[in-house]
Amino acid sequence: MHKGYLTGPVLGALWLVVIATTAAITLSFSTGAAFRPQVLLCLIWGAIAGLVYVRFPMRRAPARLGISALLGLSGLTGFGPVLIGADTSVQAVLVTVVVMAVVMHPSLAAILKETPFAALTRHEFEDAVIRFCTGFGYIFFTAIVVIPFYVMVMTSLKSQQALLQNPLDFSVDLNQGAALFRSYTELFRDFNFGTYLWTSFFVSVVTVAITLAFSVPGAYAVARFRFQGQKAFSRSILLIYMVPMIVLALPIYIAFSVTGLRNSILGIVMIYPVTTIPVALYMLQGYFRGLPTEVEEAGLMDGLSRLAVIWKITLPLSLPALASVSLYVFMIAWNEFLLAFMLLDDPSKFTLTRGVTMLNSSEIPRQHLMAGAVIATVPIMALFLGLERFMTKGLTAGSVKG
Amino acid sequence: DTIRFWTTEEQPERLAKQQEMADQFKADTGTTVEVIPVTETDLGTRATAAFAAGDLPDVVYHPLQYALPWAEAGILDTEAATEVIEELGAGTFAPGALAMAAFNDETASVPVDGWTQMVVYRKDLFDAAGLDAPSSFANVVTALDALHNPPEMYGFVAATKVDENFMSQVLEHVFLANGVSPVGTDGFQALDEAKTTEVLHFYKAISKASPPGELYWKQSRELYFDGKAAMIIWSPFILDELAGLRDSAPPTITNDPTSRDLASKTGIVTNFSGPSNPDGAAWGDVRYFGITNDADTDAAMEFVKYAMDQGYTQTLAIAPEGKFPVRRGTADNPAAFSEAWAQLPVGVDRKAPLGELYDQAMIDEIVNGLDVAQRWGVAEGQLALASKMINSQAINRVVRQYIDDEIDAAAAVAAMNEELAKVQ
Amino acid sequence: MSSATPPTATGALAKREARLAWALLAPTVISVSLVVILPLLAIIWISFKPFTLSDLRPPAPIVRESLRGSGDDMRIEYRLRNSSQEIAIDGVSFSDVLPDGVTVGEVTAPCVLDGQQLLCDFGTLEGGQRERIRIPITVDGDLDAFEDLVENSEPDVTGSGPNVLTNLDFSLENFARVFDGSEFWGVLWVTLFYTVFGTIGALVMGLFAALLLNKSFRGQGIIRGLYLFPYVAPVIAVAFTWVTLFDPFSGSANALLVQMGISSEPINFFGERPLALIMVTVFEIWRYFPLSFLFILARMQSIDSSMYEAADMDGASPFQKFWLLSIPQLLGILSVLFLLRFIWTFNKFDDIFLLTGGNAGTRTLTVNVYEQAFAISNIGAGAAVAVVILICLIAFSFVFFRFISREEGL
Amino acid sequence: MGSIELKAVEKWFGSAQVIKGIDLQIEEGEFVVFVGPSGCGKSTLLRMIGGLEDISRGALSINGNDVTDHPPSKRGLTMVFQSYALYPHLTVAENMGFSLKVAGVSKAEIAKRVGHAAEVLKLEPYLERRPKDLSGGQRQRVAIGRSIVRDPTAFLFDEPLSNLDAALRVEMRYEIAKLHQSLNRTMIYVTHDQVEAMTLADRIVVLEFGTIAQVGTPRELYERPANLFVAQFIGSPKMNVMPCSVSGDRFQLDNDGAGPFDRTGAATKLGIRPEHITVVAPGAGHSDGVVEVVEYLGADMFVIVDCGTGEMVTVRLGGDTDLKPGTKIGLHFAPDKLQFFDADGQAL
Amino acid sequence: MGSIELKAVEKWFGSAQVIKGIDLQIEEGEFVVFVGPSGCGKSTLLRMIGGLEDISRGALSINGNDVTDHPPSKRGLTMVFQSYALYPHLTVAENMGFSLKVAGVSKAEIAKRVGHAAEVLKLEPYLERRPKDLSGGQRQRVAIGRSIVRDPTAFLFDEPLSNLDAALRVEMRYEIAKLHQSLNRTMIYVTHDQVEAMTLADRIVVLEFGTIAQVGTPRELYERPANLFVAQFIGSPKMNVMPCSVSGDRFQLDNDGAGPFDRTGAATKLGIRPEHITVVAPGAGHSDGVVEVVEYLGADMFVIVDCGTGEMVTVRLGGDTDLKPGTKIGLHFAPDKLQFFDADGQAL
Ligand SMILES: Nc1ncnc2c1ncn2[C@@H]1O[C@H](COP(=O)(O)OP(=O)(O)OP(=O)(O)O)[C@@H](O)[C@H]1O
Ligand SMILES: Nc1ncnc2c1ncn2[C@@H]1O[C@H](COP(=O)(O)OP(=O)(O)OP(=O)(O)O)[C@@H](O)[C@H]1O
Ligand SMILES: [Mg+2]
Ligand SMILES: [Mg+2]
Repeated sequence: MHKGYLTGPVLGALWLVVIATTAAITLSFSTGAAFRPQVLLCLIWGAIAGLVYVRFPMRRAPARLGISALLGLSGLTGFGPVLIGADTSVQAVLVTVVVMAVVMHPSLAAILKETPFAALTRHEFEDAVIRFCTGFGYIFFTAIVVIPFYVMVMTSLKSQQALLQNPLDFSVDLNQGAALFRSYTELFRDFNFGTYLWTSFFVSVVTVAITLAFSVPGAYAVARFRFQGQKAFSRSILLIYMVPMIVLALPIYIAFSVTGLRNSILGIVMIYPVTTIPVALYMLQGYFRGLPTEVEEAGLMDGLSRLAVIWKITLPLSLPALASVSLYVFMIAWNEFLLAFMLLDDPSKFTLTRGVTMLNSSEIPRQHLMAGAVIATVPIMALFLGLERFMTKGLTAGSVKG
Repeated sequence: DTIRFWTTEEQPERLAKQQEMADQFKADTGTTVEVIPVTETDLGTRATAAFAAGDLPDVVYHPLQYALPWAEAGILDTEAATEVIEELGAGTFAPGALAMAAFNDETASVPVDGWTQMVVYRKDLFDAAGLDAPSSFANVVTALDALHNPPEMYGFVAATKVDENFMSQVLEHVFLANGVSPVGTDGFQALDEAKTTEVLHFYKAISKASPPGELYWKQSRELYFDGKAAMIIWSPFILDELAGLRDSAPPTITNDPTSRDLASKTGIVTNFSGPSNPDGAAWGDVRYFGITNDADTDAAMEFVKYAMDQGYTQTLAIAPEGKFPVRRGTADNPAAFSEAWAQLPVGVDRKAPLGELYDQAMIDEIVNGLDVAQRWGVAEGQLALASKMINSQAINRVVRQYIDDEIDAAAAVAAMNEELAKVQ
Repeated sequence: MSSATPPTATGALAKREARLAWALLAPTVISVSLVVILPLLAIIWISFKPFTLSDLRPPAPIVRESLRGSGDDMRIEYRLRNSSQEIAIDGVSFSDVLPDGVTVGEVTAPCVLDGQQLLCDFGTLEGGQRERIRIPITVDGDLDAFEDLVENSEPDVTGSGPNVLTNLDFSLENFARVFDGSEFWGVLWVTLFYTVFGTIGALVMGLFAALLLNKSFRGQGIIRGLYLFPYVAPVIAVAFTWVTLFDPFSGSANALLVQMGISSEPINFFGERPLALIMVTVFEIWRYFPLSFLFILARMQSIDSSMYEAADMDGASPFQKFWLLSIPQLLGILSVLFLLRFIWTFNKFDDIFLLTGGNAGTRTLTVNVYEQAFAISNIGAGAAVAVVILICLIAFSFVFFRFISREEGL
Repeated sequence: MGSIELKAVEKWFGSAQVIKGIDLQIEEGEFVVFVGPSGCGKSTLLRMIGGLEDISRGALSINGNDVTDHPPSKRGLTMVFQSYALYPHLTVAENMGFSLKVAGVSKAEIAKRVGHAAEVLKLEPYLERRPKDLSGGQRQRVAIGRSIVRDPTAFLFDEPLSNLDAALRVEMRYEIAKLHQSLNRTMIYVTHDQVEAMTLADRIVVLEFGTIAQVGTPRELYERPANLFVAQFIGSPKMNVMPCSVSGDRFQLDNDGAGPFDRTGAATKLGIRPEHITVVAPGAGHSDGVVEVVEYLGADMFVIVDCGTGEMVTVRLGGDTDLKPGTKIGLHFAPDKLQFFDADGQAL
Repeated sequence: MGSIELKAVEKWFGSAQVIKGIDLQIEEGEFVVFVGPSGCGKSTLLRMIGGLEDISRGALSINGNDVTDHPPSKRGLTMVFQSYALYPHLTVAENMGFSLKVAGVSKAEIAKRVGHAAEVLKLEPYLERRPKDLSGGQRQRVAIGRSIVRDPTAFLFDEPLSNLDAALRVEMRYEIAKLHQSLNRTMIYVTHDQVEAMTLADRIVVLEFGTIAQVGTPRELYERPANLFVAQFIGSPKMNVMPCSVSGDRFQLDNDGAGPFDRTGAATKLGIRPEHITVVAPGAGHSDGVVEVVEYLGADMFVIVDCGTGEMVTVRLGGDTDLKPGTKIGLHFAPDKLQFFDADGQAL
């Protein structure tokens, strides 16, 4: 295996399969037309290309460019790496040809750079394999992450009927203007999504506020004070964190039913913080432990009481952590589904997630369901992208919570 | 005053119509009606939970299967319902519908509307292949052999999703067609092994001619609309979308979602027979207004009376294709509502009267189904027990095991008998 | 000089700190124990009781009062009913004050009239028993106003039935039911499959993704953000998207598979055994790989880079560096993650519930809690399953804490 | 104003005793330095004085008042931390004025006192900056400024200079010395750097595992260490110590070297500082040895000699020499600089 | 075996030039030390030699072969890092044998060579321990052992001792010196510690912002610094530098001090080391000044004198003195030790 003339073709062949599959899927999803990677031909073409790329190093570019171009053009014949369906538009065919050629050249050149034709050292061989895996990894992960979200958004913009006809065709007709967002207007008009959005927002914000009010003092005490039971306490935080929600939901359901708190926003607002307080406590105490004690001790020496130290020194210093925790808690509350599902019956009180469940349960067209999913996702995504730094920190600090 | 009204008709268009009626009711009486949609699959749980919390609505629009169990559980105020019926005139109601909800000399809930399940099939293909209409097990099996050609065309789309009511309905339909019932006059009655085996064979045959996986009404309709199924079992609610009148469930067999093409190629069968029951049977469902025990009884009764009288046409207009009147008229005009109903346009995004879409013969077939409609336990006076048996989904599970080839027919019958015997 | 034993008294500072600590912790302790500890105890309690959803409302007598008849035949009617069809209620009676301006006719047993005060005593009311009390009256004055008066005054009712929730009858019936037959072991097997493969899969994928991103390049932040999407998005949105995507009849995934010639007919991903179980596991992996990825990446970036430089000088190849250096270094975080994720996946409910509802061989223990308690309305059985989960959990936590105290941190 | 007294002070962390009964009287205006090896309890002792750690046993009084149970804020002391411990969210001026603001002093007064301190420490140009925009030396100056502003009974310093680089450390050392001269307040200073201790202290307290090994002026410690620990701890390169025995008025080294002995007691160790040894011809001094390494350091030359007594002997020679490794030489010890220690390590 | 040559080597990080064209020839077996202020490029240069950083321009040859483009593993060099860079999950023996293992050497051979290195470094008792169970000095020894095992062409050290405490540093310094004597391999050693540089080096390379300020033996650098930078960088306390002017054969200080001048060129700065100044009566020396601070350090005494030339002048006095701050004194400069620098800082 450690020979350039073997490594090159093998990697080339596999790589072409990857590219061809990616291209076929991408084009299928964007045009709805039929594209199909031809694995066997891919292997052959790729092997040839790989051989050319190791045989003719950097300085002999024409041979490399030639094979890549040929490879692209072969798409027109039916013997190319991607088989293009008969009724595909000319543009799509051209795009395929160009993309195959243009993507193939630099990527294969990158993978097989510094890979000599003859014997390879262990390093050269492994480097080539790693570059191949890296390329594959990026494509793979991006695909699995992007495709569902792409499908979600595009489905919400199409009509049920169009999708049933060709589930692959996600192209949308931009000329229809506002009609494109028909599902969304219907959700807001007929399905009360405006209210749900507001309820979710309200519930999440209140949850964040209550959570912080409880967990900041608690976390500080656990992190800073030496007192009996402190260790047991830190542990039980983690332990509580591990109790499955469904187990708690059952007695809570009963208790709320009996006390009449079920089916009320008040009940939700009471119960959400309790699920988030352990998380927040855990995150914050980690952060507080990390804060230098000296600064607080300086405060003590400067004449402050402990509480004043917390208020005037620790809290201002913890703003970034508080932001992270708040965002994380907000996310948990916003995404919460189980309790909302079990406790809320009345559509006028639904949170967004509960509202989306409702869309699933009847003969409501699928684009509505997907539009609901988009409405639930977009705010949290926007928040996430805008405050990525805090959010990522929140995630890493907090939690392994599922 | 405000009363709360739970309805399983939760599609926005239908909700709107109910709200409209509620608004008129308010205009007439000053009582506000809050119309609350409840998903049908959740209805049982939600009602029990609400009962436990003392939080029941005033009126519930519910299917037959809940009438007697709820009356027994103390959820329904049967007296109030009976009183409403008496005030409206028991004679104006279809007697069958009242009988189905009879509970200790009273009626558990007020019957509203009904429909019968039917076999929907591709008449064009049947004609082309020279097949008889699928009105019996034998005809269906013959047609399967001729038409089953996956993946272009599936012979049938049988219900296989165990936890869907739809499967219970279809199964009961098939059992009834062969004259098999798990209840007798004295309660549980073991399923007849020979007849049940015929049913099981048949059901396995149609499920083998179905696509794999967990199927229920949704897949049946999608496949049929896509021209990929020769036969399905469905309720009459399909009739409007079949004619391209509803955009959220369009026929996709052609590129035109408004086409009535498929409607014209479709035939239906309501009375379905098995080898041991040549007379056949139709599976019917009736929906009721239940007045609950936590209700503001007077207002609730008032509302039900209104919806069954002045508002009755509107109630039916929610989806006329699946809501045949069980109250045929008033004391003065015994056919008032049947006649009004016949004029109601069906459809959502486009509207047309049924008569415009299908030939009269077919419409007659549909409507007359209600006369032969049956349910387990109705004749025997054991509807409550039968409902519980159905709600336990034991039959669904065992049948599924059988069609998945996990057990043989004899074992399946034994297993069903064992499970059903446990239901009290 | 100094004594050899530590002093027993706590210092002033320590005392002040401890006092403040408890004051700060009190609200959290109280609220968490109210909503976590108490319910857990409750669920253990319930698991030993034959308790169904409808038992939430103990049987009680219900009285309805109305004015009936007209003219001479006027009467006030009381209709009394046991809300339960089975359970008897003891000590049932009701009393009502009849409005002024009414002349009462004959009152029959079990009722007696004392002035305007009507008292009816029924003793025990059997399950399903109904009573109708008719009080003939004559009224002077406005009938409508009087009707309102009658029907708006509520009679006082006494009598109560046994409350299943609070009495001291216990039974093992729920557990017998839970462990009955092959179903439980099936559920346990599904749970373990889902948990083990979901956890391992997420770890492996996370490791791979972390390796990809463990270098700095432009756009690294964006890609990292992108890869976190599955975790950040609401479960409800992504679960429904998956269901849509893999729908056997109109899902794009199936269309793609058919078009590419991988499968000749659509596959019902979430509806067939054992594919459904595999799919929910894949979903779990997909949704939670970002988390392992984040943690592994953080750990990777904290590995001293000079160690790799030393390995470069020592002549180790890239794979050797990965196997001999990176993996051993990551073993700690991987095992902690494994344990935590294992517990969390074990606890997972939402995902499966939304994807398959626990059908097609995907019913895990948590889904079973819901099924038992709500679909079958047998809360007692649900609680019994929950107790089984809790026992597993205690076992896991035990392992976890033994491990984490060794592995310190995280 | 400014006297501090510790009486039999002990500190226990759980069952571990870290401070083992310390008595110490610090006079008003004195500059006292705590030195000792890492982990000997210097910081703990300082923090106990400051009130940041409980005093497990014993008593602490400031100006004659028992403050053992007082919280830090009531002791009137200030502390300068190794890590500066500035408030990162406040500007320099706010940092320095923080304690006054907390105490409710008027704004004008705060501004005046901060201005004064800034002047003393040459911090005026930086008053509006945040700590993160300052260099290490400037930060430490702000920390000192924060203390000055409060006009405390005494200043506590915990290794204030050890995060600075060498050049800055020298500079800040001069400044602290000058500050002590001008303010004339009691200062207690913890360091592990001998040079700081020697140059700054009025008195040095050498700690060894939670007990006081010796208290005295720098000169006392260098010239008359009370025990072997202090002898070896103070001075760099450290004192050469050789096992010896005594017979009458002569001492005898393990390697046949010998010399006169004028103390009383049973000396088992002889100590001599590197600068008190001169190189002579073999046999002409108190001991012979072989040159192992010659280290040229510009101004000085250190010759490491193997005398066969186990440890190497370091000799400091001013300026040039032409000794080569391997040469056999004699070593002459300045007789009046010899130190003798008994078996317990106590100086004779 | 072991000669290394750098030809016009440059390093650019983006558009920042960190190494500005360095030519250097290192002979076989030589011990070369790179010193310089922080950030001057010492580590970068070392890493370029080791192959951990690309060489932006210029060429590097080892034993006459151009290795500019070779990966680290092919250069036959080893490196000892400041942070030890041990593999934390491997035992000491595995750490030392790692390079052999990845090269596929047989187990027996690995054991033999590791055993040998462990013997040299006295690591035998620790072979089965993990790095975290070792002290800092032991860890550094393992790191060195890892290098020895490979029997490299040359050893590269990047501040190997700066994470150790003072006493240990001295000890490890001796060991490295002895190692060099016994192995006789080329060693390149980066440090910012003068003492290490002076005592270990055959030749010192002083770097200043990516260029070589001077290369030479320690004595050359101390006694004949090529420029002001080296003069002030080498020696502690650092050389006193005063502005001066020259008229004929006499130099003139800003404060009226003066003396004979025997070089050619326009000197603008006069340099004199603290140990080359003696205290005389006011007016009797080259310059007068007032004592600012007297620092007692045991063996030495540093007197900081304000001569009115801007910077303080440090005088080193051996042993005792009774000078008090504020005394006016005269300073006499040893005439043959005077250094003069021109306006560019070049020595005359
Ligand atoms: N909170 C604590 N709990 C238990 N032991 C402690 C605590 N703080 C300090 N110690 C122990 O007390 C001893 C003295 O610590 P201290 O910090 O006073 O030493 P130090 O002399 O300041 O050392 P260094 O020069 O390293 O700062 C050490 O052995 C330390 O491990
Ligand atoms: N990867 C890098 N990218 C950009 N600049 C760098 C990089 N590495 C080093 N530098 C810069 O190169 C210069 C020299 O760095 P180098 O680490 O070689 O200094 P040094 O002399 O070793 O300093 P020190 O004594 O602090 O270790 C510094 O200004 C540093 O900021
Ligand atoms: Mg300390
Ligand atoms: Mg460096």
